[in-house]
Amino acid sequence: MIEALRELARRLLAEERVRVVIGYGQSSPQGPVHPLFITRAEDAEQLVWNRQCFSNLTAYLTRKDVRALGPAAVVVKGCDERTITVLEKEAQLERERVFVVGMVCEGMGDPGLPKCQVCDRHRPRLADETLGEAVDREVPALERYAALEAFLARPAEQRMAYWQEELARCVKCYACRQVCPLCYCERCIVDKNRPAVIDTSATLKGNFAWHITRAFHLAGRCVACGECARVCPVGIDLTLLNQSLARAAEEAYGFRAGEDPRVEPLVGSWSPQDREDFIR
Amino acid sequence: MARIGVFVCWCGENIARHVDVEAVASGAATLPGVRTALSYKYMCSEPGQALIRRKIAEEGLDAVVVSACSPHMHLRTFRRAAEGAGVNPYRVEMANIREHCSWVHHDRGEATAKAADLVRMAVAKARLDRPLEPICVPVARRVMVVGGGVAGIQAALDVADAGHQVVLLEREPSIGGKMAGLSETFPTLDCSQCILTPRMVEAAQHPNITLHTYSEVEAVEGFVGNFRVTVRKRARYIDVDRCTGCGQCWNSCPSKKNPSEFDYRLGQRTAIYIPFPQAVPARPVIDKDACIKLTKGKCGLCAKRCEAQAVKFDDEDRLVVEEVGAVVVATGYRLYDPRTPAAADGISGYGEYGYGKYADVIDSLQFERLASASGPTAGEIRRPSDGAVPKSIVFVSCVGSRDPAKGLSYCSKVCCMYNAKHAMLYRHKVHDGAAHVFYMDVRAGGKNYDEFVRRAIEQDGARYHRGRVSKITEREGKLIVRGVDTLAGEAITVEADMVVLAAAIRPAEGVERLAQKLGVGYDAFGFLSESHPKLRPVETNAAGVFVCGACQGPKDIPESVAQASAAAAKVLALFSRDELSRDPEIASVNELTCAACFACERSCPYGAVERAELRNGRGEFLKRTARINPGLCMGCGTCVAVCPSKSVDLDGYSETQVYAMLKSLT
Amino acid sequence: MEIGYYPGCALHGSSNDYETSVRACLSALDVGLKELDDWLCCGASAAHSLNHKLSVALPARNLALAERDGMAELLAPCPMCSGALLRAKAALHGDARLREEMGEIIELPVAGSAEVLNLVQIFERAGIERIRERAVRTLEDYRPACYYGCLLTRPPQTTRFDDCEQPRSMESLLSALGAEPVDWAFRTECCGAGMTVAREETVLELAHRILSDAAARGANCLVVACPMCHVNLDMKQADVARRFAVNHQMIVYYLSDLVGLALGLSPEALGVDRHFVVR
Amino acid sequence: MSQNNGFDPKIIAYVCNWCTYLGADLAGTNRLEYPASVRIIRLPCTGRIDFHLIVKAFESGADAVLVSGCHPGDCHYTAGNFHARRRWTLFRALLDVLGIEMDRIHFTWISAAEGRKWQEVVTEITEKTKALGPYRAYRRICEGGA
Repeated sequence: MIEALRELARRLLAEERVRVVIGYGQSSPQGPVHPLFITRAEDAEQLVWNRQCFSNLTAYLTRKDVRALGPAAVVVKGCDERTITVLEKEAQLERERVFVVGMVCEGMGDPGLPKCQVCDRHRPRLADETLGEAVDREVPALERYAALEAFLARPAEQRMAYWQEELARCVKCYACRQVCPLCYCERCIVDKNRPAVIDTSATLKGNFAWHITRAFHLAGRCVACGECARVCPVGIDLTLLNQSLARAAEEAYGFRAGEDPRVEPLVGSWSPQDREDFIR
Repeated sequence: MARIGVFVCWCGENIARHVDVEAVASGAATLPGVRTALSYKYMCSEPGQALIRRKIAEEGLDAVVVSACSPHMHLRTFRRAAEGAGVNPYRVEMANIREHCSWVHHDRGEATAKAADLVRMAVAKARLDRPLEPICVPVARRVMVVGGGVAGIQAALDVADAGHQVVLLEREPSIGGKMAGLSETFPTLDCSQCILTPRMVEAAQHPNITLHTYSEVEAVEGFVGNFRVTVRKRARYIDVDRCTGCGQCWNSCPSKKNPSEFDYRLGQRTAIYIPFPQAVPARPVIDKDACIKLTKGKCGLCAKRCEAQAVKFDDEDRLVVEEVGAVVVATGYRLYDPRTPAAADGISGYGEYGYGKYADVIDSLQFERLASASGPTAGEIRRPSDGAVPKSIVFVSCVGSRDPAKGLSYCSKVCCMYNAKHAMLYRHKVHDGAAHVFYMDVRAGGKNYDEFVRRAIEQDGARYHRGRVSKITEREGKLIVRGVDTLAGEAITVEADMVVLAAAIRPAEGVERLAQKLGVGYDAFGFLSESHPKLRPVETNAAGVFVCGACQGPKDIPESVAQASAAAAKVLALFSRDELSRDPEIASVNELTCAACFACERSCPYGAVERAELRNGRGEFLKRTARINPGLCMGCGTCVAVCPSKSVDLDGYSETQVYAMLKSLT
Repeated sequence: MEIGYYPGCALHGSSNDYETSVRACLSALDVGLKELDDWLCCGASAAHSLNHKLSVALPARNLALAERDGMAELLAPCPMCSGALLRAKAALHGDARLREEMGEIIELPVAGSAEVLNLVQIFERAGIERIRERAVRTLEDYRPACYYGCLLTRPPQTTRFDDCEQPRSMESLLSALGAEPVDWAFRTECCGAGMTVAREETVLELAHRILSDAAARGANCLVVACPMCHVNLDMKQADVARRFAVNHQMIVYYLSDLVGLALGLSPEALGVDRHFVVR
Repeated sequence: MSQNNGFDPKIIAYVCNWCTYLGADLAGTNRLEYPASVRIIRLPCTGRIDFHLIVKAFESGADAVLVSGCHPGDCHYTAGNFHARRRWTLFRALLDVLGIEMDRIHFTWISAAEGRKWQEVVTEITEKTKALGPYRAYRRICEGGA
């Protein structure tokens, strides 16, 4: 697969289909895998593909400096590729200007990340070219949301206590925001003043406000790449928050973010039949 | 710092009984930004307003809080009063200490405490009110009327007679609408064409009316006072300016056996045709699917015969842009097709009535053509199957109407009257014929209407059966109509030669698409929604768009005409001004921070958000941004709620203001 | 394939010829019937007029049995039964409290998940094309008047089967097998079976009308999918003859009879010889 | 509960201008008494009521929040409440996982004609909030340090 990937990158650059290939690189065999931006065909050798290719590279597609390079190719996993759909729906990229290289993925990390254990998209579906062989299995929603389910089984006071403890540790480094491919606002709401919407200090109050905002801004958008939680330096499990919204979207509207390019974004559309059992 | 005056009203005893107004006023006086606070017995009275004006002048106030009743009651009053003394009207706030306080809380301590809170919130908001100016937009004094039936013609003539330009749009080749095909009209039995055709000619010849027939609305941009409507003029294959309407072409056309739309398929027409002899304009169109030249490349007889050389086989659809200040929708109705489900819930239509299966089961508009002197039988009642004169006819009411099980729950309103008329016309023409009417109720509300129905029954011998028809079958050339007479309590069977179904009235085909283009709401059945069912019956929630006639709900001719004149009056009121001023409490985008995700665009009920580009002074592209068209924004604020970077705000209800109100309570 | 089977009282009693026919015909199509163990009367004829809860509980128990035995589909050849089962299903669906209450009454958990099918639907499930391929003889001599009766398609909100007033499904099936169904007026009229005892006069008149119209349209047999219709229209022909002096001699087939004949089964194997009017 | 006897809950109500605000007006016109616990913030439409406002209300010490607007199909702006309904459905899921007490957030449709419903709703949520007591958990969040 690595050779096929390198060959494809070489071809895309040589034929000038794209100006940059966004993939994974590794400075030494044991070193960490990092994002790699290849602009010359001869550098394609540096691309790697292994179980350490965690990051969701689509985050770079909306960066100004990357856009300035011209049409891009991006290497995606089944989980990442959904981002492309969301970005396109939100007018953040023109699909035809991006060449999507899909990598069949058996899971990242060793042992696999929790998201990989319940993955039902080993094989990308929306890519322009997909490398590798794999068969997807259906994973029932129950299984995909098992961790959330287990957490929700605790009483509300315990959940609140859990978050008070967890969020007290947040240092507001905003790594969760920086790594998120869908946090592309030029000025994040947290940086807004007059009026300030969110208390910017790393107090419990500010941290709650921030994490509620971060999660809800991804309602109907989060593709569950899980990068926010993976990069959190103090290890807060943000996927629980993201999952609660994803499950609500799936249960109430049969909606999974980025799955179907024909479906309009969840927030901003409506149906008279939308459920409202909580409204008196 | 703001200079705010707080004016606490007693409303006589209404407020003062349960709220210590003096305490509220003295408490308010200590709030930041408040220069003066006082109470008065009746703030809305002239002396009360004078007091406000005097204090504004004395204290140099720049904002006012009136602590009194509901803003829905008197905000406008106090805004005017303050404006009179030089305070921007959008810097006037009200604290509702009557409806929301003294009238509902009778514990004086609690009520006074709440009133103080409400004043605190209003003061916090007033401190942050920006002075706003009403949005002024110029008005194009030109109206487009969509639909050239009797309602559209009436509205067009009314506006045109008042001296303004009108663009009258009609989808069919001729104006006249459904009324042009009717035989005689209830309750006077005067001839429909005799009263309508002069109006059609008048509309066509009116110097202020531009007519587009065979045309539809393609797209609508803009807003009240400034609409740009793109009209698709369908290819007619005739140069209308050259054509003299002599008739050589349609008289020579060899393709003669095409079902006539105007006769609802009971008659036939040529491929090049005018829909009916009195058509306006009296210019033919070519049916491109029936024309031998256009389908097979041969023939062209009409072109050879045309001395004016008006036939253009290479004609194409054309798009024309019309700039208008207002739009009147008068797209009328069509009849429900009894064969089809009325709603998409899988419940079938009235297949059991055999419409479309038995040639002699027809709908009521088809019967109008049979009864019309200009119709396919020249006004003789002859049944479609064999041309025989039917000796008995069954008229079935409420086919589709008032039947929630089949999907249409409403009453079509005009069927009771035309059933009586049909029975009457039939009996006048076929003296020994039997006219049976099956009905649920006879609804004959209207001037001389009930008398008319009585006449049908008592003088003309129509036989009325109160009950519904269950099934229509055919046996030996007779239609066997089985139904029930609920008054007699028995099942009855009538052997009929012909059956006329009073199919429900539905809005015209495609009206939903038009409504979406115009931003007008419509109900579950597709009827357009008026702003208020009683007080604003011809206005819609899209400013500058008005409705009249059956597109808004089932209606007869007098009602449609009355509504059309009402719509015209509303248009004229709009045109009586040079500029329109609109409430400026609308949304605006901080274009520098907008991330151009266009969540606002997707959420805006009015299509007021546009995709724009931000450029610098030299015209170089900087970034993309959402932009709000102030002409279209109605100020709901949905965009504010969905904007992730909070780059949109709403004047009058800004983020800062809401937060300040919350803070004032801590 | 194998599906659940709810015979109902009629098929185990007065209309056992119907059961013979259904079983023989379906077995020729390799459709196995697994009879619901411990089924009881669905209460369709009387329960609703006595006690509403009873009218839900009786069919609900049968549905619960089907669920217990893992039957996703349940054939109820009698339209009164399938109607009662479908009504209960609709009531249970989306009403958690009722499901709970019923569960207590019948002492079995019930969700109402099994799909209830009438006889026509079973043939559609088996595939008209497949049936045609298996047919060994054509039905070209048959000009049936397909009679749906009042219950098979009604109420449409519950049955969700064919066009309620103008059904075509039996005609489609039989035409595919070579028969020439007639177009006639009484497809969905009531035959009066429910009043056989109470008002025989009415019943005879209704039956006479149905038989007369079928004959007038050139039908040489009637086809039904309801034990009540069959018993009424078949058995009463003698009485109709006495009352109206017309001896119709119209053979009344079950739908499964004709399909079975096309598949090469003998009339005896299908129980056709046990009808009152025979060829 | 005895410790709640002296407790006057603070309830913030975000209501739309065209239905619920007028419904509350009507309650006044009809002199329908109810507890003086609610402070109304009038906004044009439920479409404008976003999740920040709910969070902010709790941050400013609310013991409960009420959000109310026009019934579906009656929105003055045709669809604002439909947009709002979808957002609230999702937002509730998030609040739930966070362990926010869902009994303190109320959503209703109250039309301009439903003065009585306004009275009932305010009375009911006041009673409910009284029984729950002050929202100490959120106060702790607001007072909690880094």
